[in-house]
Amino acid sequence: MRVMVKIKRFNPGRDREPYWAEYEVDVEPVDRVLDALEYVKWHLDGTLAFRRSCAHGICGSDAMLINGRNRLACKVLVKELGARITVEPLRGFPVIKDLVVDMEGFFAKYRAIKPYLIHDEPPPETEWRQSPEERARFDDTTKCILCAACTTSCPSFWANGAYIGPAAIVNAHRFIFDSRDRGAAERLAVLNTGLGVWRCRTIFNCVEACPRGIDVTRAIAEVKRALLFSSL
Amino acid sequence: MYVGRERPTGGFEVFAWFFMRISGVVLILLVLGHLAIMHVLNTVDEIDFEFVAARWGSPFWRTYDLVMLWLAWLHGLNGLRMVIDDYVHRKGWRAVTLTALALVGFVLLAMGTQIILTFEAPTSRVTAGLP
Amino acid sequence: MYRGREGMWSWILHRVTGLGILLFLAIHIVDIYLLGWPDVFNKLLFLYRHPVFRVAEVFLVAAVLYHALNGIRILLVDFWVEGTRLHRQIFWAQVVLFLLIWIPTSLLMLSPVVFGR
Amino acid sequence: MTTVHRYDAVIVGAGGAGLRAALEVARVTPRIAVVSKLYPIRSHTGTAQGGIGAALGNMEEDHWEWHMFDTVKGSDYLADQDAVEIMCQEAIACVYELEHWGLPFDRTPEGKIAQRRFGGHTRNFGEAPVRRACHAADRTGHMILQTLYQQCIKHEVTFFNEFHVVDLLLEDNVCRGVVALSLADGELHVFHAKAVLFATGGFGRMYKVTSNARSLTGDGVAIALRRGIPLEDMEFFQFHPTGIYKLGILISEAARGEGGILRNRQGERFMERYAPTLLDLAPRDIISRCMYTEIREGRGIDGKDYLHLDLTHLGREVIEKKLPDVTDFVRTYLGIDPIREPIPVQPTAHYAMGGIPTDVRGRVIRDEKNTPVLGFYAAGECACVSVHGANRLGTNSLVDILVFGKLAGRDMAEYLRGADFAPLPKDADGPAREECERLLTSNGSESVARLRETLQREMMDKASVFRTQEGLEAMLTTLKELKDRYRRVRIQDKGKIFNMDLQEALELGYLLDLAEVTVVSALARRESRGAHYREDFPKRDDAEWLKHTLAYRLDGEFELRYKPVVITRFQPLERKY
Ligand SMILES: Cc1cc2nc3c(=O)[nH]c(=O)nc-3n(C[C@H](O)[C@H](O)[C@H](O)COP(=O)(O)OP(=O)(O)OC[C@H]3O[C@@H](n4cnc5c(N)ncnc54)[C@H](O)[C@@H]3O)c2cc1C
Ligand code: HEM
Ligand code: SF4
Ligand code: F3S
Ligand code: FES
Repeated sequence: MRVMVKIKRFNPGRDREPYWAEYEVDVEPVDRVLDALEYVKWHLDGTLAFRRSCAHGICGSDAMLINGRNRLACKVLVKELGARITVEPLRGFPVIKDLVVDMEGFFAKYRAIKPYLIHDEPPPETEWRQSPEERARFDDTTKCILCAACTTSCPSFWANGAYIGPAAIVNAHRFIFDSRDRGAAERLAVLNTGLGVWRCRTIFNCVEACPRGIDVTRAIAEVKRALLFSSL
Repeated sequence: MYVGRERPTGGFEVFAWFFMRISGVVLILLVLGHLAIMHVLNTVDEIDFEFVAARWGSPFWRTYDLVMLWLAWLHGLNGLRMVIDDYVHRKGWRAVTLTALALVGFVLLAMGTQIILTFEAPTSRVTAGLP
Repeated sequence: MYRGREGMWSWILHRVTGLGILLFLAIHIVDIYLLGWPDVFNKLLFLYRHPVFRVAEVFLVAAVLYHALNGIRILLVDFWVEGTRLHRQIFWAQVVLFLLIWIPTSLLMLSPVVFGR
Repeated sequence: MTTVHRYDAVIVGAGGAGLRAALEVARVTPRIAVVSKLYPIRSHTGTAQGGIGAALGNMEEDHWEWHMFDTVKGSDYLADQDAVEIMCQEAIACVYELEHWGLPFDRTPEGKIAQRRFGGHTRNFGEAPVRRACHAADRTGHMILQTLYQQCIKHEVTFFNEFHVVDLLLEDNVCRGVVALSLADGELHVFHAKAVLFATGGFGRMYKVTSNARSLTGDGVAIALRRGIPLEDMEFFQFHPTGIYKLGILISEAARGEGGILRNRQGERFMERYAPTLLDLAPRDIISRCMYTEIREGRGIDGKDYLHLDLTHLGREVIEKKLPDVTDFVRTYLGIDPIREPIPVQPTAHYAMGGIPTDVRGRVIRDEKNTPVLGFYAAGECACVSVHGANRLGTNSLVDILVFGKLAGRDMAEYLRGADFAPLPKDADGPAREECERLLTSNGSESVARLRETLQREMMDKASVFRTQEGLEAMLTTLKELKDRYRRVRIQDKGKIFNMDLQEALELGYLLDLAEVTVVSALARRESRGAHYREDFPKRDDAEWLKHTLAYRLDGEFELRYKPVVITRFQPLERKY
């Protein structure tokens, strides 16, 4: 199967403006977009840069804008896309080169919500007990691989890059609703601002973008409700 | 969920968010009712000074309109504030637009309120045949 | 262009209709304020009776109706546990409901203009 | 110009082993840096699926001695039993510690950590499978990596992300730091340190079909070799039985732990013939070999080189709840629904048992007398303690990275107290700069991608599950050629910013070196043990070969030495399951 891969390229060391480059690639229908990119890299143009590692949707390296939607390149098969594939870097982050974006700001927001269990009491000899129901309460948000597909698909984030973004909220949710955690108050305080959860306008692009199938908007809604009910 | 320490409570944004929802629910009834009466069951052909005057003869409709005005206006203004918040980033511009919003918002709200509260129907012109 | 789906489009529409209604409301406040000057008020009424406004009025109703229905969807998403899972279905239900209400209403509203009642 | 950083301790690699060690060192000094070529949470530990083994006995009776026995037997008696003993004891504390740090394990109805069966793990010294693998669905590694990274954030560990380490500064048996290439801007950085720990992971990328990430190119192991450190037991490379056909993506052993069955083209559960007690939960080396035997004897599906992993009898509930990610992989990449159809699988290169030799305190040793290199540590898949011997049991790698990450970190912390900064060598970054320059300016005609493809294909062919003298010798010749051609490789990207081309060329260099050691060690070992199966020497030979290989490369020539296996509790027996 012959496909045309159109890649938005930019090398700040050399180019003044981003530009589109087109490559013709022979692929198997069951190949991933990542395979197509690697084909370009290995056989057509060695200067192309992108991130990838696990190649099966677990490490979160290769989120990018593929045919108008944020996807992991290693999790979309080319047969889903047809003969023209357009690839751009994630929106809203500075581009380092080609498809590689600067994620430092993204991780800073992740760190801001204190993404670690907060529990001051000394732990027991064995495990802290947690019922399967309590465990299920936050299961969905434990799956996050911090790929940033959600945050960079969110129009609210494009409009204002200072928005903490769905990924950070998802990770806050993971702890706020963990029965072992005692730090909910601190995290909720971080999220209770105009740049926190309240900037989410329930647009749902995040949910569609999430390669882990996390119901991001639901997590955000639960955090909003937690804040609302503790305020009432 | 276990609660360890004090939860953060309140804050303008929670309030604004909740207000948008509460006012929205109430507005569904008020605005749709209003539209139905003024623009569907009656049409602008029938509506004139007398029509309005007769309507405001009843305290019920005055209250109805007053509540609707406040809720819709504050709801809409806050909506516009959210939009400005999204798209206007430059400090100076923000200050300018938000101040303008507050000023225009206040003036129009005052105008609307004033007319609803102080409107006096010229008794002679109140005619029969109106609902 | 980001290829967002129902959620994104419904939000854009919600925003546009909200701002539209707000603009109308602002004008409406001013014109009602003119009730203080009955003659001016009645003179200006021709504006409201102009066919262009009559058509615009139909769209005003559409805007309010959409905004209201979508507002309900937002509320369901915010407060009903199944809301986020079913938001797309709710959206399409809302579209159907919108058409069911809006089309007859528009006919009702426009009939005087079209048929002179 | 080259930036010089100074930290008490530098940890290279931010997978499970590196992060666990960092947390230990961070207890005593804040002057610690973790240098990683990937963002920490992108590390391969995150892909580990099935579980982490520890004899908690939450679901049924279990003891660390049983765990130890299984590990030793699984290793085909090549593991050092003192190390295994420590690992199996410490595993329990390590798992609880993770739980206290917030790891969201699945739970039993009483709220304890849930456990499942896994290959080779048995009750009462081999009687029947036991539930020992602690898990969080099939995302255990993901949760471990996240939890450790979260703790590092909490303790404000300093990270240098996307810094590719290219050289180790080692002189007079004292480690002085590392040199790293910053990917974002292409500059070299020297990290001057009192102690360095390598936790750079495995090198499955030298094979064509592998479960390993693109990044698993054995950098640390190869760099150590180049700096004169011998490599231990490199002939043992584990092939996991169930990789997705052609892609190599792993279908966790948990699938069989939950009851999945391997079938050949006749639909026969062929493991009944080979391992009547443990069946589909026999250790990996055995199953992989049986699968190849089935395929060779024409019982592959449609006569091709794959078999079926059948989960259809487990039902939707078990499959979707307990193996959600695996199910997703199969649906995404094969378009098959494992609830209704069997999954095409083939053995996939998975885990390096060999690596940088260390003692149980994580100190790198440089000879058969266990002489430690001062200030140089290694842990995780890149190290060889050796707890896995000739074949690792499932769930034991996660235990390994935690236990020996922790112990290495602890020893480092101790060492830092007494040690001072040894002076940097003159022109510390010289060799690294030279290598990068050479690659960047070389005007040859060879392509990195083509060389790598050839390497991977040939290794798969000649040095994977079945090995022979001729095959290995042919491979050695191929490798000589490939290395020769590597000298003439040409890089297209001459820029500085995020030069993936340069990085891939460096990585290919490491793979070539490691493939060579693997083949040399395999050629010498004239017996079959664990994952190393010589068709020309199909029997295990304890009299001659119950010993660890140490492969040195001195001036380009290999020298093999051997060191004895530590045997404490369990005398070698024939391995039957
Ligand atoms: C698909 C799969 C499933 C598995 N499932 C299980 C399981 O269920 N149970 C189990 O016990 N084991 C399992 N394993 C094995 C286990 O996951 C790994 O062996 C273990 O995670 C290795 O951890 P590590 O910390 O040594 O290395 P990794 O997690 O691979 O980390 C290596 C680190 O080194 C860094 N690095 C590498 N080279 C350089 C360089 N040159 N410069 C700077 N940094 C560098 C990388 O950036 C990375 O941070 C599985 C393995 C795979 C592949
Ligand atoms: C009829 C009933 C109404 C309902 C149920 C309703 C509901 C809502 C809700 C829930 C929001 C919040 C959206 C969010 O937070 O993301 C909202 C926003 C908004 N509403 Fe309404 N509303 C109604 C009427 C009105 C009216 C009459 C106006 C105009 C005066 C208006 C103008 C706006 C504006 C401008 C926004 C902001 C849009 C945005 O931020 O995207 N609404 N509405
Ligand atoms: S929530 Fe989903 S899309 Fe967002 S960072 Fe996590 S895994 Fe990626
Ligand atoms: S797309 Fe954005 S607005 Fe909210 S629902 Fe998702 S974060
Ligand atoms: S490469 Fe790991 S998620 Fe795509």
